[in-house]
Amino acid sequence: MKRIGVFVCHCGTNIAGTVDVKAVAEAMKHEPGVVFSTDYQYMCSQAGQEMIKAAVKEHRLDGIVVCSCSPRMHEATFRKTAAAAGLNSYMVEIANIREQCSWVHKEMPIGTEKAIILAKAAVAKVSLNAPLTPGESPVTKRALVIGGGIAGIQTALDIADAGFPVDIVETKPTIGGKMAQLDKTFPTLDCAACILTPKMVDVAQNEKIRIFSYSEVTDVKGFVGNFDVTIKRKARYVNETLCTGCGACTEKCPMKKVPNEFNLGMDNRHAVYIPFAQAVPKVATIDPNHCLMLKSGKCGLCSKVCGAGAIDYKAKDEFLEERYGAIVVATGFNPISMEKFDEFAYAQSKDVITSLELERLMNAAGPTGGTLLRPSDHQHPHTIVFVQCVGSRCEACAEKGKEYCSKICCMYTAKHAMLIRDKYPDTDVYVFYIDVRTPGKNFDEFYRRAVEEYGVHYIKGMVGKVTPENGVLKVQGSDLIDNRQLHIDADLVVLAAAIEPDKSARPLATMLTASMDTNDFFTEAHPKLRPVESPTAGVFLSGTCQGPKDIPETVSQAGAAASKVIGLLCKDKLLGNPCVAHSDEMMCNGCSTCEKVCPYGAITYEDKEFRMPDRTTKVRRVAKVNEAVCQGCGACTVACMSGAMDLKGFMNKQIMAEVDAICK
Amino acid sequence: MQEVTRDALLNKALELLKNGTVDRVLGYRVGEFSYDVTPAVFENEDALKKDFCWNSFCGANFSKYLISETAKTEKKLLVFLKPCDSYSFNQLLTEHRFDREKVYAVGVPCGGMLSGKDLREKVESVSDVSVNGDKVTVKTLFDGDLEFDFETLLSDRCKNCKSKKHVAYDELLGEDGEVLDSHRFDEVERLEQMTPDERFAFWQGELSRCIRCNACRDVCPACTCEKCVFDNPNSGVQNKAAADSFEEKMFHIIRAFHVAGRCTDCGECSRVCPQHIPLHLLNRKFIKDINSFYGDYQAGAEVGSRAPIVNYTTDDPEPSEAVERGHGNA
Amino acid sequence: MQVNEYKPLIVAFCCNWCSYAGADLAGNNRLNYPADVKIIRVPCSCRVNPMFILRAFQRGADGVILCGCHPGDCHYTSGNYYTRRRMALLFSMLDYLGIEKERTRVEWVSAAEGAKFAATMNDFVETVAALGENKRLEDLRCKK
Amino acid sequence: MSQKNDRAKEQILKMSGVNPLKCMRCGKCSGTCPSYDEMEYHPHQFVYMVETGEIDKLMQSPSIYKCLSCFACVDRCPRGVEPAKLVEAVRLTVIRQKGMNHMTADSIPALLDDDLPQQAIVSAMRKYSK
Repeated sequence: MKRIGVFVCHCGTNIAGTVDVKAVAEAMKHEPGVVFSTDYQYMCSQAGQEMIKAAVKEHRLDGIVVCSCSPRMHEATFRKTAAAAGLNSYMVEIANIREQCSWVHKEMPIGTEKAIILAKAAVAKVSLNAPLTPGESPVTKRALVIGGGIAGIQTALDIADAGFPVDIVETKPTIGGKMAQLDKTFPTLDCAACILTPKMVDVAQNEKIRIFSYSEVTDVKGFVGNFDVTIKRKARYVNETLCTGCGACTEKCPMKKVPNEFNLGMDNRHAVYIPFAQAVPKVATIDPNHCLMLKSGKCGLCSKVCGAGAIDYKAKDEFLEERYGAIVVATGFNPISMEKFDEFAYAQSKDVITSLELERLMNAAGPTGGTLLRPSDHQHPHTIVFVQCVGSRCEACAEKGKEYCSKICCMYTAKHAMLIRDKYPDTDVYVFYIDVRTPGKNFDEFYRRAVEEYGVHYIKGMVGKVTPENGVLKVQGSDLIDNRQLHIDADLVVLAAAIEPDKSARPLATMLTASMDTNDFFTEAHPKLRPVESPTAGVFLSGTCQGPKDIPETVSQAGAAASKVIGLLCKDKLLGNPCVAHSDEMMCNGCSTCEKVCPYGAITYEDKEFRMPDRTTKVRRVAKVNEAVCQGCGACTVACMSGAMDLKGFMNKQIMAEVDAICK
Repeated sequence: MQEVTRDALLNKALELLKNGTVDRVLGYRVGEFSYDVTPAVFENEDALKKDFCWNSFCGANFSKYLISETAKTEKKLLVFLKPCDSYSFNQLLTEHRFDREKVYAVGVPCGGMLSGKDLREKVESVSDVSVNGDKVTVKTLFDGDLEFDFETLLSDRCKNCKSKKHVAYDELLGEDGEVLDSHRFDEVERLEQMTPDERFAFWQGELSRCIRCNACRDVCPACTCEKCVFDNPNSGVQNKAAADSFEEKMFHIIRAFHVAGRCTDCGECSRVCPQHIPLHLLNRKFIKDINSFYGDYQAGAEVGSRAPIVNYTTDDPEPSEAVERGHGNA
Repeated sequence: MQVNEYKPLIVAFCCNWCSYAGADLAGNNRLNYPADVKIIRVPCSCRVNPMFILRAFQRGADGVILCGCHPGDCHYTSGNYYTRRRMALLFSMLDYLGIEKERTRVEWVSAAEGAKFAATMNDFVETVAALGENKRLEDLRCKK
Repeated sequence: MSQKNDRAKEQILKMSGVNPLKCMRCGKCSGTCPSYDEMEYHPHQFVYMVETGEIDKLMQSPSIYKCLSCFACVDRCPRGVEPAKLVEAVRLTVIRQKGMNHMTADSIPALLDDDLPQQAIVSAMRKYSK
């Protein structure tokens, strides 16, 4: 039998005004297990707490019930008090007789009666409480950033700046991501490369950062503080440490007709290549699908010209295993495929392009050297039509579009229109829009400049059809303001394609047991209060993998994710919430039901040997809860048929005892 | 009438024993009377030849036995599966309850099973039963030979058979059947149409007969817990026998809830109930509700499927509207 | 206990993050509701086992209400979605057994909805009071 | 608003199965419509006017006979609103009220010309066989 002390707080008149506190304290003296019961003006005050401590010593209490305000207010306070008195801090229960009793009931007898019942329920619960100790786990002071775009770069730099080592895993041969492909950035129109490439160099030169380019994460095990990650380093057939990035191999390579993915296939590269001049790491990569030597064993030119002897045709994929304390997902986005939008004739005409393709066409390092020429005949386009929301906000066509707003298109379209009008004033630029969405600092001003200073024709309406005809693109669209159908002969049509999460995100989410929404964007732990954390502890989100966003937003989220990582890595040990699920192995069926409902992937299974009463042994599959990962929701406890799974601090029999006390 | 004969099963068992595919056989064993059949494990040829039995009283679902039998030894076990057994077989595999490698499953078509228990209640002093085509001849001690239509003696669950198709086997004897368009929810619907008072009266009448013998739990292939909550002192609901009018209700609701989404509707619970409580109507209510709220789901139809009760979508019906829909108002 | 009018006994399970906070807010704003409601705090509505609900009825509760975060707002991301399915099936079953469906309810109450909490409790108590004592599910042995 | 006709609106919505509230007013239907210039009220206006209950105006407009029922608007609408089905529903309402068609079947052969697109003839068949 426990020795329980009950402490009834007056809270001035807040409680005592409607509840006869003396009567409550008196009534509790007769409850089983209660050896001491008293009341006091302010239990949470220094004097009140001293009183509890003294009572614990004097009456050798091993359980405390405080009848006071909401546990959300002072549960932590009284737990500390209990700990100071030498008790386990989880041997405290609060009966909420203020918010849920004295403040909502007016009559003293009614309030008193209910307060007594609530106190009895708390006593019933505390008599079944067991001491709990938060689990401890060490923290590996190293972070992994998956994705080397601007989000990953910024996160890595910020974490490294705080002194923690960071690894970046990037699937492409270079970091830089989508931002490296952009020409200028809104709303300031500074060139993307000018602001991005210095950061890429910083990453390369930072001693705390390792870059695994041309690599993928293939497996993740473990949990917050200790993730064991397998990284596949794809064979690039060039020794990264030896290669100087001189480019001699590239010049000599006879395979010159490989579509250049950096320029979105609008020009060609060699089979051995460096994606772009400022690539980091600046080393060559051999494309095994096109290299003659790798395909047929005949060539070997690059190896002959390489002064550093870096070419290695026998290279194999390598697998690295590393341990990290935290993982940041920064897998980014891609524009969706335009192939299925027949009405815009993207597949039929070379002169119907996406906005990202336009970025390359306007970039000085792009296929046209920065002169805007249309892809079909390399002539100057004189009439250009931009179509907004292609595949965005598209509910009816789930197989080709996305239901959400891609957020960045309004601004980059304004940017493109403005840049074209600035460079080629003889060009007519039309923008068909549904809404122009410009919430952001200096965003609306930017869009207005496109209209007012640069004379871009904004048309409220949508393009219904684009028909290529004799080298002209016949654009048919509606002008809703003028209530008129427009027919424009355009030379170039630019589609603002919706963006979607990178395809690698879905399998990665499965590996990380991080949740995703129906659009494959990672879900945040709380949409408002924990926007850069995944619900899976130790996994953080940076950039567009969490939802469409522009560069400034991406960078701020990247910084926020970094600060969360730093906050985690600063700790030597992680203290868990001790109110976690626990499986009784003797009763577990190993049926995997609990595993299915766990939102955190905290439950795993192992085959365990049991010694039976008849001295034989039996191997059974049993559930094991990872206490560092479990957040204590209790979903598993109800899913478990046998009752093997229980939640510490909210055990089945504790809640049952409360029910009984209330219903008695 | 069973399409495949005892000899066919026996020969298959002997063949598999002989060629070393299996080491033991889980089959039916004759009792004192031909309608008195019990599951048994046969360890050798002689035992098989002597006691192995297959007739229209072999209703027991074998799947549950696989848990304890495969845990006992490394030897490989032959099991004969009727179509409804094969669903339980898959469901138990989904829940990792036995090692598939240790089992060789032979599917057997089922022509519907008779119930010895029902028969004895219909006819007194039965001494023997034989089935010929769609006729059943019942020999009695005092009333001579009686003849019945097979259909009329068919056990209730077989009248509403959901599937003649095997969903799991290594080998199949005879022809496989189809998933049937059964009327198994008719009785549930009839209850739903009643007023709450009538329903309460119905269930009070049924459940108050419960003697808490636990036969339903012990036979149920979904009730395979290492320790049942009702035996677990930490569950808060431990009780050996129903002490009051509520507890049998509590027991049956919780039992039905625990098997919801896992119950394959094999009907064993009602078959074994000595008090003739239509327990399957509780399980079928859950199955019907799951189908109507969350889309059709058949437990055991495939291995590894995720039961609707451990799944969700963001636009599931609210409990309040679900109750309305549970009335068949949807 | 001597009372003139019938007072129902209501057990309310509230999740720690939304509904319990909503109940606290009702208190902060002094929004009255009947003292017949007794709240039990659980980490998440998905912690509520059907056994708890049946036990409450067994021991003489006249109504049981479950409150959790709104769907999509669960502190544990998906707990209340499981609650929604479990309770939909359980309540439908209770109704099937002839137990008045008005005695059970699930309500989503956020931490900001103190007013909704009080209104919900007022309404629920009124509904259950109109039904009268729970005779169908209670165990008479345990009643005083 | 005097022009609101809620009963007719309800009728139209029921007949067509269209939810005009899904419309985000992008105008792709009107951008895509081949009979746009023939119509007094254009596809996007149809959706909006049904939403605001201005059914009577639509019923009196010749526009309802200008729609070719080519369903381009239905196909291209990003929100699945299906404007052509609304036009069809308004047209049917008129026919039901008057008990007669805009034209009689007999008057058609005289109006046929060689340039008439096949699709229009098929649409007409559908219309008149209702």
